[in-house]
Amino acid sequence: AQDEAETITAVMHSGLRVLDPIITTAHITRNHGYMIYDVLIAVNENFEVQPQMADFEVSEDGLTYTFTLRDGLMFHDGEPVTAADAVASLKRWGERDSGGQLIFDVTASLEATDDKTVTWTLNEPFTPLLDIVAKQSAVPPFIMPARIAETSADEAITEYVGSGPFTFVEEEFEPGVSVTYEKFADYVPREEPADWMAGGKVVNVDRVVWTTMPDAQTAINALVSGEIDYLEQAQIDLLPILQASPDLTVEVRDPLGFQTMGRMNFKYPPFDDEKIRQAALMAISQENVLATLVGNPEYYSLCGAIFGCGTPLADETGSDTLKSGGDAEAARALLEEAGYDNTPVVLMQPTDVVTLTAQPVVVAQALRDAGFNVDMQAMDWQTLVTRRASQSAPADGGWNIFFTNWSVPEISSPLINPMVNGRGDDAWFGWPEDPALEELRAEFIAADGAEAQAEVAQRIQAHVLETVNYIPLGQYLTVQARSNKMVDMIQQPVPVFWQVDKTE
Amino acid sequence: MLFRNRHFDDKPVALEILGLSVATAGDDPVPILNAIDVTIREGETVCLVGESGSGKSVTSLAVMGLLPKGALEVTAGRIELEGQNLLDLDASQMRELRAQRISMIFQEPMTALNPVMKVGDQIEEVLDSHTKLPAKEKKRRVVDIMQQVHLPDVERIYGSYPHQLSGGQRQRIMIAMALILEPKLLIADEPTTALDVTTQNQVLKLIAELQESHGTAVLFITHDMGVVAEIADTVYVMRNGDIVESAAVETLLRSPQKDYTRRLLEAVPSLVPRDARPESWADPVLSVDGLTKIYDTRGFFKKGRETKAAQDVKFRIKPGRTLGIVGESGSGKSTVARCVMRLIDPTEGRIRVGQTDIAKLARGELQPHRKHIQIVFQDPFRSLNPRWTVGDSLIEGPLNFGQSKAEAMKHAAELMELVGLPADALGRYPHQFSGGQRQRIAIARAIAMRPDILVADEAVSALDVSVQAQVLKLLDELQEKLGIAILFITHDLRVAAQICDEVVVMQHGRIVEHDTAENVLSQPSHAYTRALIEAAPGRHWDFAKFRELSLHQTETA
Amino acid sequence: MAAQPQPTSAMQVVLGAIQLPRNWRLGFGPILAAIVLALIVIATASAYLYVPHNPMSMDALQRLKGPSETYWLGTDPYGRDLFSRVMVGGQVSLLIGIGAAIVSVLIGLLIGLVSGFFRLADAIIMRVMDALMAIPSILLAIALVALNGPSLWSVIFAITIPEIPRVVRLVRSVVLSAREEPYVEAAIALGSSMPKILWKHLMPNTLAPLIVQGTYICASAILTEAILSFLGAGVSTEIPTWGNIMAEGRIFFQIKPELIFWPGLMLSLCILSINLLGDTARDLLDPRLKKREA
Amino acid sequence: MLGYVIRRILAVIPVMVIVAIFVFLLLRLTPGDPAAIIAGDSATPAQLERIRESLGLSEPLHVQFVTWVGNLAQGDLGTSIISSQPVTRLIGQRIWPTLQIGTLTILLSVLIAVPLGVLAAWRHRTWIDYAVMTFSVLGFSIPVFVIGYLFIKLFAIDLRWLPVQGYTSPSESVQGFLSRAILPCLTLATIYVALIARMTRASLLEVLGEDYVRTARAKGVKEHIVLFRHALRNAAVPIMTIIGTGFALLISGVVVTESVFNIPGIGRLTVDAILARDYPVIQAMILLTSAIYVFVNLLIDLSYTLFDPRIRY
Ligand SMILES: Nc1ncnc2c1ncn2[C@@H]1O[C@H](COP(=O)(O)OP(=O)(O)OP(=O)(O)O)[C@@H](O)[C@H]1O
Ligand SMILES: Nc1ncnc2c1ncn2[C@@H]1O[C@H](COP(=O)(O)OP(=O)(O)OP(=O)(O)O)[C@@H](O)[C@H]1O
Ligand SMILES: [Mg+2]
Ligand SMILES: [Mg+2]
Repeated sequence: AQDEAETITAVMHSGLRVLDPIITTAHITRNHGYMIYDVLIAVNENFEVQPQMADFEVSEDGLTYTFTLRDGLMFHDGEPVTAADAVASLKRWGERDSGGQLIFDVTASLEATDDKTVTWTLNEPFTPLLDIVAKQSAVPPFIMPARIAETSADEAITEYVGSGPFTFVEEEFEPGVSVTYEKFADYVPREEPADWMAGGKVVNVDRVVWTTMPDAQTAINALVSGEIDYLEQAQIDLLPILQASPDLTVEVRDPLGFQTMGRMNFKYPPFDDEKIRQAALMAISQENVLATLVGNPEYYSLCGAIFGCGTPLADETGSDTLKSGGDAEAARALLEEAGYDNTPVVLMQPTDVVTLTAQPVVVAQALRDAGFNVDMQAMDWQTLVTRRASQSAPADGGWNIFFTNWSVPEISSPLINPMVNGRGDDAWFGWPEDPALEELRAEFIAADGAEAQAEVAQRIQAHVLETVNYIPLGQYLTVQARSNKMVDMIQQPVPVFWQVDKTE
Repeated sequence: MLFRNRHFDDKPVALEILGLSVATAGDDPVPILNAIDVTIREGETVCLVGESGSGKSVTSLAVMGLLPKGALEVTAGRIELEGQNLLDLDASQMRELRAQRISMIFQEPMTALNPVMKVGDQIEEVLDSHTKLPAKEKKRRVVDIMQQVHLPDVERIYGSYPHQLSGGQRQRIMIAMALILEPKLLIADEPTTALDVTTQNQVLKLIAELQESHGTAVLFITHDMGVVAEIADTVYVMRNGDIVESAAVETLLRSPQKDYTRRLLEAVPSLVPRDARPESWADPVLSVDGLTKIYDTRGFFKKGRETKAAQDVKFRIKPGRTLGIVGESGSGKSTVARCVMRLIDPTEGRIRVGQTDIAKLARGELQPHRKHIQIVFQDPFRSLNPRWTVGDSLIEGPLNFGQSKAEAMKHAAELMELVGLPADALGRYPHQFSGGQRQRIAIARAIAMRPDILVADEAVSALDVSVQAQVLKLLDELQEKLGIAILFITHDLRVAAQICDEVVVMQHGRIVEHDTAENVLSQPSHAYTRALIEAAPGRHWDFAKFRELSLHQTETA
Repeated sequence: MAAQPQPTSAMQVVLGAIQLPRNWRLGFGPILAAIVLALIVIATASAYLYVPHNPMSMDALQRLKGPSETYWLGTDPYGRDLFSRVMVGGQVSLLIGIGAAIVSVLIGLLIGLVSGFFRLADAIIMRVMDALMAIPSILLAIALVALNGPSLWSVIFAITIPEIPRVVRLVRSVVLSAREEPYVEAAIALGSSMPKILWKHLMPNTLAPLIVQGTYICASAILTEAILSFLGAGVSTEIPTWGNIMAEGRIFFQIKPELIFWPGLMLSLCILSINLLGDTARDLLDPRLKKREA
Repeated sequence: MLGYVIRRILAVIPVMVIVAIFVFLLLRLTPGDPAAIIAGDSATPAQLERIRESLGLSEPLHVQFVTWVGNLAQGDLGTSIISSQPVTRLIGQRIWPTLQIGTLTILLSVLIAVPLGVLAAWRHRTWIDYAVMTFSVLGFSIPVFVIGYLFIKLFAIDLRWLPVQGYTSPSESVQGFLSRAILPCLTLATIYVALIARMTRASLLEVLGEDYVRTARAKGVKEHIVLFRHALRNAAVPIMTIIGTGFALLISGVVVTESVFNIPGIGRLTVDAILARDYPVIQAMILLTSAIYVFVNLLIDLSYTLFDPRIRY
């Protein structure tokens, strides 16, 4: 009977290994979360907060938020969803998510006032609360049964029960290889049409199988030969193969895409010196990085905005050299002026992540051209993530610079952008000690209205690039490819499998 | 009856080889056989003799059509089996013929049988290949032929693997295999060389017996003149791919026509012991007492198994004298030699070299005593390091005992002369010498240490009789000049008779007889010794003198 | 036996040491292999003298271009000149091959001699070697590279470690059988010390099989490097090797097969020649084969 | 015989213990921190430390080792740090594709390689011999992933005879299994065939020079019987040995082939685990593959008695 069931086979960008959507920021786990869990509120295409599991209400003084669960919500184990489940889930999420932490810093109480009602009371107004709770990335507050949500936030959950539109087929789960979801028959979608993460999640297929193909080549071949239906991220250089096939549709999944960036270590020479950081920034050309990483200019754009081009707070102050191809001469001069003593720059290069192999190589060359002594050290990504947490000197297992990518919504505001944080050892890897930045952030939180926020954001942009807190290297789009049999797929950053249908 | 002295002139010819030439294949062929002629009549036994490499085996393989492909080729001549030229046959016709009309027994019964097949099946395979008998009948015939070759306990042996049989039994299986289809011609290429004398004797008798009853013609290849005297009707002598001489056996042995044949026969050692040398009153240089060696093959996990290779062995040797140890294979001769050399550690007993008992000395303490006692091994091809020049090998010992290199080299050059090799040979490598020359080098190396005792473990067994005679002579001369005592180990009574003053006979690790060479050979007191002597083929004939052995010794045998 | 030509004095030591066969009868194949290998070695070793571009310099706008007058074989995904990279890449690949062969042969020889000689050490050493053999070498290599970071030396190290037990076994078996040879016993009787016997009589016996083994290790090291690169644990892309050029190029297999083809061709030719030469050396040096041909 | 088997199995114990210690130490000395992998990009050092603690990674090494061995003795291979799945479950899911494809490869290789090797030895120094040898050297000289790609391009993309990738369990559909397994098996077999063919040829050549082969010919036995009944059986021991040691090659081939053809087997599981520093999985997998290797070679050792009656344990 399974053969006749309508199944979508999708190749995702990475293998699903961690099943706890709260404990990790990994996108694949977030996507998994959207399959089997539901959220209280969600954003639509215009980033407007919409009700999903719950309607919401904000008190006049902005101190009390009330969420009322809609009827018919049920977990996969048959139990109804209660306000207590939502409260436990939010609390666990609040311990892990940086945005959540900010809210809980000002929270007076979070309680289930009855079976259907969650009341969230603050000590002081916190305007972005709804935006943070509704955000689709990195860690959305997924609602799970209270007994599961009571697991410590540092330990992975071991039971995978949600109230989302799909159920997780545990017996068929092979970590890193494949995961199977089945339509949850008792899910009651909202009435409204689906709109990004908001609206009715109407499931039209019986099963969705995610598989991983470690080899991009294999995935492309499999799609061309009709063995799979969907490819979440197609290698852009290989698009011509896909485009040549009349049975396939190739499209950009999410108009914002990703920001790629480099981050320096503020603790050790040479990048403890602002001038030298500026010299580095000056040496780098976004075009070179992006062309190498992506290739086809249709799918990348130069962008100097730390909050991402295409977002409300976008501003490109200070990024001229980055966008105009770098200025090796000026960088050289600046280096000399700073008295650079040829201290080696330990540049970490991951070898096993396709979207991160080009940046280090291109930047290393640019830095060398500007007179830096670059010690590029290749390592696998896991060594890199371990090593970047090390505050030792570069010579003793520390580092000077590394690169990573962010989905643009994840960095689109000073509240959530992890790099924009000047709290020294408590800041993100690189640990800048920057009170001025902290002040600017406080100003942003306090700012009233979009215009005021934009103004502060613009000053943050200028400050970040001036002090070279980090180096935005531009934006690129990911391209999805699907069989033409798949229709009505929602276009958005998170690939979701409601609404989509499969024709024969 | 001394010889078989039968006549076959009236019998039809079974096999006739006419002008057969064989050469190596390839661009520049080297001739191996030069237009040889051989005739074998029904029921006749023709012996092909000659030194190693003379082309005996090549002749037999050519007849069988089994010359190694791509290496050797027939270039001229005919091989006629009952009038049919075998060289005209194609591969499958030739295959048909084998075992049906010609069969062959090979030298090494150890390796000539397939180790992973039951011997019964291997015999039966002949029937499978050439007949379509029902299974029962096949089995019956196999059992029958096995009985004919006097195999004991046929049912058990039928289902045994070769390694479960003794050498003699294996050779009987080979013979059974060869004769089961009653071929016209049996070729036997040194079928008894690997066997000890007693077994050899049985096998020879068996072949003769079967030949009688089946009327088979036999082409018998050997280099052992004793065997020739025992079984041949007609003898062909080969040298360098030529037939030098052929005649009826008695004619050939009594009045050889060609020089080469004479020399070949003269080199055959006589069973008559050498003339006794005067007793020596000097103190013994080597005295062995109560020597016992038990091989203990116990492993960490394996079950233990003990072999008593030597038990309570006792003898002494005086300077300038030669003591022989004889006995059949496995009797413990080499074990004694290796104990005396302290290459292995004796389990019990004393080994006095000069005044010191070296039996229990530790490896390190042994070193100074090494120079008194040296050894020459059987295999001249393996006893010199192929990567070292002869000079380096010769000075290895003296350098260990503190001689300067120049001095040792000078001495080595003298030694080369002593053993009859040119002094310039020092710079050459072992492979550039013949087997006999290598054995001389090995002897020179041992002598270079100026030892008191020289142990020779089968030192001439691997050599052709003529070379053997030279090496024996060399040892004799060296002993004369240097006054060394020699412990001479051999399984060949003829050799022992020629070189030893005293002979020790070993059986199952024990000494069963110990006396002067003359006494042991002429008045053996132990039944085992008598059996050994009796089994020696051609013992009635004194080859070197071309006449019967007229001494009284043979009568007592 | 006919008089043998004497080795000339200069070669004598070498020939004597490894006991090369006295009648070289090389076929067409091995000679061709030797020529090809020599060409590859010379061409890669001197690559910097003639390659038209710096193999590391990138031009993002020229990436994945087809063959042209400036870029003879086209460019790679970083816009680097493929021809220059392939030629220079041979240096590191060959270095890894030769390095791994030499290091593992030397270490294996040392351990093997000790093991073949000292009964007590033998038991322990062989257990450890068995354990090393049992661990799948590719997994061990990936783990070791992950441990040390994918530098050139750690790749050589990672390839070497799993090869050592094989060399040890080889050396040990040669030593064990050679010590039964009469000439070794004769040396004992002549009062030579054990270390001297070990070094002068036994060790030379291991050279010929070690040379053969060395060629195979060399070939398999070059291949292993390619596989490590494929699995994401190879040498950094900055330093070109045939392996990482192919590994980088593999996703472009359908649109730009040259990226795999050229380094693959060089690699395969090189390994093919090394293997052929190894086979020839083995055939020529194997005393058993020699015996049969005599 | 039974005694020998027991002794051999006992002898395996020290080997496996050394493997275990070796692997454990190797991993713990490896830079890389599973906690960082779990936590993802925006974790703070304090969070990392807490995760590390909950995983038991902050205990001293020997304590971790003792715990691990203790659990191992009870058949508990631990739980994957990354996916929180019991390692036994992961192995249970992943081992079948590998075993099936591995077995099929060995069968296929032996069926192809042995006749090839026999042919080459029989027709020694003819073009057949040279062709077989050239092929077998070639098999050693091309990286296995390149062979895989070539097969995909040829059979799956250009000719469209077979699927490009994936794995179907034979219990689901035998045909599906075969159609998906054939390319990976062929890819893996290339190197294995090369190995076995050349060993078959070499040991057969040796055996063909033996006296008993001459005896068989002298008996007038037909050539194919000489080759297969007399020669091949005597040559079997080195061939079996090479099949055993070649197993190591197979494992490294499997790791690559599983990536190229996207087969959810233990090869990929292990590589992923190494790259993710998923200690319990790596340890279990290396122990498991080592144990399989040792076990296969034990079986092969025991199989010698089938071929050679002289070998008695
Ligand atoms: N396969 C071969 N290729 C080349 N030459 C060979 C081959 N077989 C034998 N010969 C040569 O043919 C000659 C005769 O060899 P053959 O084996 O017939 O000697 P033989 O008289 O049987 O000696 P032995 O008493 O040692 O057995 C020798 O010089 C030998 O080197
Ligand atoms: N290393 C050993 N381990 C166990 N048993 C051995 C060993 N060497 C010899 N033997 C056994 O000791 C006995 C005597 O062997 P030895 O070699 O002394 O006999 P031999 O008289 O020299 O025989 P041959 O004439 O065949 O050389 C034989 O049964 C043999 O199997
Ligand atoms: Mg012969
Ligand atoms: Mg002996």
